[in-house]
Amino acid sequence: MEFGFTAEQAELRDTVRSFLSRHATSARVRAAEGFDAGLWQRLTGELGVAALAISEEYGGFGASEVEVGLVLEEAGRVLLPAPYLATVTAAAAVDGELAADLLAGIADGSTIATLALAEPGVGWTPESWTCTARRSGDGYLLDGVKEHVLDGQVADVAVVAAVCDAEPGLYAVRTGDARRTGYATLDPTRRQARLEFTATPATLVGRRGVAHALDLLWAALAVESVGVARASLELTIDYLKTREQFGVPLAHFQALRHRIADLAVAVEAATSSAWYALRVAGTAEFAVAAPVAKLVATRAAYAVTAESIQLHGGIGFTWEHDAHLYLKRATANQLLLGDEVTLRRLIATRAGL
Amino acid sequence: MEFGFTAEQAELRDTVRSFLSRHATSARVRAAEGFDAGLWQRLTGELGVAALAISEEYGGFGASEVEVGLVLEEAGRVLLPAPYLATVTAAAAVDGELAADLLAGIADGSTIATLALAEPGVGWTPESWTCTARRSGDGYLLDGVKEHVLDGQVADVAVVAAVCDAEPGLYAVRTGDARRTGYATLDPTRRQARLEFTATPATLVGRRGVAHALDLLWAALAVESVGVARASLELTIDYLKTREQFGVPLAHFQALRHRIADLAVAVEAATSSAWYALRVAGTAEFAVAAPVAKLVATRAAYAVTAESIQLHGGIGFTWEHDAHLYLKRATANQLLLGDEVTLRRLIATRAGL
Amino acid sequence: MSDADFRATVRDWLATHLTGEFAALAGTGGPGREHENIPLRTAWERELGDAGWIGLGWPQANGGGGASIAQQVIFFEEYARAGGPGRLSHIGEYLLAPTLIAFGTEEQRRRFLPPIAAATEFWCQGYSEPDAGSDLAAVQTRAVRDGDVWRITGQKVWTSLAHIADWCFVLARTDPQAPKHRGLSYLLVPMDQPGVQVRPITQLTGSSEFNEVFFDDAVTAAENIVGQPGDGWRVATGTLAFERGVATLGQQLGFARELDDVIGTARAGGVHDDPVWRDRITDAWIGLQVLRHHALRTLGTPEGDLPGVEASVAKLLWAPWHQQLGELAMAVAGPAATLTGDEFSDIQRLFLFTRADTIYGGSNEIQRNIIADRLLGRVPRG
Amino acid sequence: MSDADFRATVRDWLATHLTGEFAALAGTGGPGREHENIPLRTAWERELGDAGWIGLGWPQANGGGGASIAQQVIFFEEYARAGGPGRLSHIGEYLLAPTLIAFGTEEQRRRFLPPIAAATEFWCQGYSEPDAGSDLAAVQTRAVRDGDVWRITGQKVWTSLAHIADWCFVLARTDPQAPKHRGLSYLLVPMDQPGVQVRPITQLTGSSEFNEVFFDDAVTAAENIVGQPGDGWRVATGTLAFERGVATLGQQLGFARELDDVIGTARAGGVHDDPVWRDRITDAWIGLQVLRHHALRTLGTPEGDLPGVEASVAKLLWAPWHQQLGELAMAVAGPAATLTGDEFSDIQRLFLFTRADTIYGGSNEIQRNIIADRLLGRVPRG
Repeated sequence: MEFGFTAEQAELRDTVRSFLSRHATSARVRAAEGFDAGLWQRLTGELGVAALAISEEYGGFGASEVEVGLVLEEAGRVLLPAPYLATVTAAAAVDGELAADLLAGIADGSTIATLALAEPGVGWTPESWTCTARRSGDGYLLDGVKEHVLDGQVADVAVVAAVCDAEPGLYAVRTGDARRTGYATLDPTRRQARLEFTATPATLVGRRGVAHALDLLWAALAVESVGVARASLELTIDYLKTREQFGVPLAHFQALRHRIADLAVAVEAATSSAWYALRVAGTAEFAVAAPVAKLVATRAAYAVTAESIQLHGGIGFTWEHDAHLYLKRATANQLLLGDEVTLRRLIATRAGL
Repeated sequence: MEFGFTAEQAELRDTVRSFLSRHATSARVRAAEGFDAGLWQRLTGELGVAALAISEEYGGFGASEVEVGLVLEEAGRVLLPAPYLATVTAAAAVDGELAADLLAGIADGSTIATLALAEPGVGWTPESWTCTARRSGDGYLLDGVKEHVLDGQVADVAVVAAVCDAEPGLYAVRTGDARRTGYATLDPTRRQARLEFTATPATLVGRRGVAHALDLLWAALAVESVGVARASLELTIDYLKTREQFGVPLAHFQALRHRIADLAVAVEAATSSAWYALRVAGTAEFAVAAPVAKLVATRAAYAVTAESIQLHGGIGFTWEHDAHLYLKRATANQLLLGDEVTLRRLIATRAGL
Repeated sequence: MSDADFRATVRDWLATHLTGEFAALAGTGGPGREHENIPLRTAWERELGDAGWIGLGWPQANGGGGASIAQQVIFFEEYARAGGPGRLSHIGEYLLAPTLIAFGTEEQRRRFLPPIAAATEFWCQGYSEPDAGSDLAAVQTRAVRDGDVWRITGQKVWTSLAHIADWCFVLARTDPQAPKHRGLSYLLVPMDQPGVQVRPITQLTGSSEFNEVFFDDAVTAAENIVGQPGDGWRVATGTLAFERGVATLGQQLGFARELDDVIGTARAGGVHDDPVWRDRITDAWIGLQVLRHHALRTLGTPEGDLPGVEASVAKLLWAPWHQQLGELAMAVAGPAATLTGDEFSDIQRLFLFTRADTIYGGSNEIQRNIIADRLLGRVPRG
Repeated sequence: MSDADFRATVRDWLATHLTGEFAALAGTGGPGREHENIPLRTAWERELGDAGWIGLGWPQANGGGGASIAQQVIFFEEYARAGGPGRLSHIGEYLLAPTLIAFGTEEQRRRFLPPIAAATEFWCQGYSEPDAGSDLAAVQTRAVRDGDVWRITGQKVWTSLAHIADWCFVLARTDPQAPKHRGLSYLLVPMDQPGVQVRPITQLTGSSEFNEVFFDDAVTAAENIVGQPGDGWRVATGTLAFERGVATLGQQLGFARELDDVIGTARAGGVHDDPVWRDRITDAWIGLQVLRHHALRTLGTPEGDLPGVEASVAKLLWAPWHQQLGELAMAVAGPAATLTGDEFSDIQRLFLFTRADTIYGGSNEIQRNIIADRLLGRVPRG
């Protein structure tokens, strides 16, 4: 198995990082309230990041999950207020031959998509989902309610998990046709929405089923969380190097040094697990590697961002400092898409423990 | 509620500590293989520690659990290879009017007693115990097997939990009348035995039931574990003050200083919980306070003794250093009489959570 | 009066007084909500003061109630049970007053204790500074004696309730030449003067309990110094120790209510039926018992004894426990905890606000330093 | 050869050779049992060496097998699956040989690599010292050049397999005047000489894998130095880094077997049906996956690159994980784990022996120092 990056991949990362460091500034991220349309336009237009993993026949670049992962990690670093994770996981979840138009729209940047999986009260337990699809002419009609739809307030198309004739599948719906309720969120850099469907027109776009879509979201969230953790750790390290107490930089205090070391170890481990999941995305191993990565990476990101506030002391508790934005994203990433206990139970089952 | 100690109590502690520091030396503890008969004789004879809480009418001093607790903590500090905990918990579990002879024997130092509660395979789950007593003339006959009997290899009398006519009770048996198998143990300073009864003659000595006996053992083990933890922490602190690395004493390294501080906090908390349990031994609160104390104090003792080996570095891993003796006692105290998960479940039930 | 009678008295009083307009105060003003509803809570403090509940535990010779520890605990228990709002006079009552009783002059006690007991003067604490972090000895605020007054210049942070306080007890450097711990003095400074500016700090909760306080040539009378010039470290460290004590038990009643809410959330969400979550919730409950056991044991230390590291032990017990309760609360609430309405839910506020518990009033790191100094000897920092 | 063919080859070889007298070796000699059964394990090493399995991953130019990383992993997997005993030649194969390949002279490679590959010479590592703890730079063992030889005096500890080793690679101070990191040299010293005494250390397990080694005017030829005098720190640090790598994956297969035993114990005791224990066991299993993911990712670093802090990261991942596995094993075994027969059970041995994992080969604290130095810059210790 190959874990290194090609020169082209490294260049892509540099390009995205450089672009985001210039444009996705703290001030702009804070002002965006979860969606910066201009940023999104340039990311998808100039940089074409939404097209990376989409096959060339639908107007994409035909690259792999690895390229998408590189962008996701960078997006995590700046808490990108744009629906990148939502759009690329939706694109990855659908079947090309069923969703050519959707993929073309995503590739050219004209369509924002998102996965709509969870339902109110039952969260990410596919067996409990009750959303249904029924045939109507050439297409389908959808009924049900989806909750915690990431970036649902700005998505053009939702890819919805629903059951038709006892067969689970993924259905594309124009969000304009659904009843949409945007939420304020703990993490102000990524909003969520509720979508309600009442005989809403839909198109079948995925037969591989919802479990794979959930795995994709887990892996994507893991890689993004690695970016969140790395940026937060760097922010903290910079602070410790400059801030003095008792007349010396905080970076001289061994107790703090050792905690930084432990956090760095956690981030390294999270990086390994998140990228391992991406690398096995096409194999049977993915069904275990993806929830493991989600658990490990969001746990590391939470540990780093929470400790970041502690290590920043008073300033880390203020609104004006970015430390809390990282904590809030890490917290949301940990709480969304299944808590640790649920994930461990699922992993035990899938791994036959 | 009073938590302080009277002048007499403080003097008792000083006397016992002074005696043990002179006589229960590391060399002697190691040589004892779990029982130093000479030490026990002087403790019960000269110091009369087994008689402390026994009522004056049975030849005791009529003191309280507090005095016993002080001795238990001191016993923990030196890993006393003598059946003090076993004997005093057995004495506390029985009803005076049923067990006058037993108590008199304990008080005058002629009888070593121990509680025999657990059974093979089911541990400390009273509902699963199957030992039975049946009437026979003036007394009873016992059938069944008891496991993990503390100091069972040297006890003269075992106070056994058994069921007679669907009524649980405590029965005194001469261990000479039972089939006794001594075990080698992970903790070489306290042995255990298996006792097997086949129509073994027994006397009813307790009607208050087995739950109270278990509570007593938990509280006693908690207080003893506080002593284990305190001695191990002191040993570690002394080492850090004298041992140098990078040209300065280890005690100067902030990362180690902070860990010592955290351990000290855990020991303080354990002390509070263990002594709280002792102070409420006569009240309804005891049923919750005792398992809480057992859980908290044995956890703290484990944390301290395990970290002690780490902080001692290589020397802490050797047979010749005492660090491992503390770890082994702390480990045994944690594993015996119910693990954390079982205790939490029981506490939740008893506290109505 | 027997403890039972005392309890009945407290309960009756609360039942008859926490009514009418004050009924709206129930449950407000706690941690993370200290900014709420100040005018009505001020009136409520006066009500408490009029009835003699403020200064309940002070010696009677100092105008206090001379109540036993048991009675003080009972007052806290009943106050919490009745849903009494977060207190505004507690900084004066529990931090300044014991300091004056221990270190102040008779004149100072006569001047300052009665208005605290009457809730006609509120206090705030001027210790932490932006460049000193949790390190009191690094305080840079300066005070110079100028005839009949001290002139104070500097900046304080983490100053809760500064915007309503009439007075501030300020740790200031009066001898820049002396060793760091020696050159400090403990001054009582009126807030209502041109030289004092209060600026609220917007916290990660979006609300503002804490303030920055700027002293720019602020003045206070020469006699408003507690102890001698240069005694500030000793006096201030004594005051920090007073933060624990009986008030701890009151705080724990608040914790118990929060834990009840967490359990309620777990029950409502079905999580409580899950043995793994039940195990964790039970562990949190056990942690709270330990806090209580510990508070009861340390309360048994003799009066007048100024505890050294025990305050640090207590802080390292409660602050991480409380912070973990916030994390447990979020986990138990699950994905719903990622959504907010117009404002944060109680659980989100608990989670966010407890991030500060391990920082203010002496961070975990400072507390560990203090304990290590005691156990391993002092060494140079860094 | 395809990986599948290679796997079949390894498997066939093991199936046909780990038989007869060698069958008794299955499962022996692992951590905590390194002292067992030395004569038969020595014969087994020769068997491995004759078949070319030792030095599988060395370049062919150095007499190695030139196997790919994938093939080396396959060998470890199959070896573990077959229950192959703990290795005796691994210190030479995985620690010394890569050092000689990176830093040694062609003469040294020709002299020392073939006997390692043939299992006719075993090695031990002379780094740790009683007064240096984990701090290599504090090494006090001295070596002085005396004509054609180095004369070495000092004491080493944690020296596993010293009692069977023919050679020891020793870190010794050759220039007492130089700064601590600069004055060290990396010497290859024969064990069979009057100046070398080996004393086993009785560990808390009661057994003795580790030794103290005393050098009292021991000698080695002048040319038996790797790198230049004063290069010792750089060479030794490079060797520590080699401890990870492919060998890590082999180690993890041992961990997996231990975890299987823990799960087996949990099933036998009924504990596995308890959701709380299942949750913990699953977390341990996940931790092992992470170790594997991490090893695979870091294996991807280019050949010849001498990693700095990555060895420390790997150690801080596996050592605490393994130690916690020992604790979990005891907890799962329950009270029965407090009883022993004539010797400790596998679970008790795992528990006790893993206490050393976080100490030897660079303690947790040293590894954290190394990582912090990289991330936060070096500062004076203490």
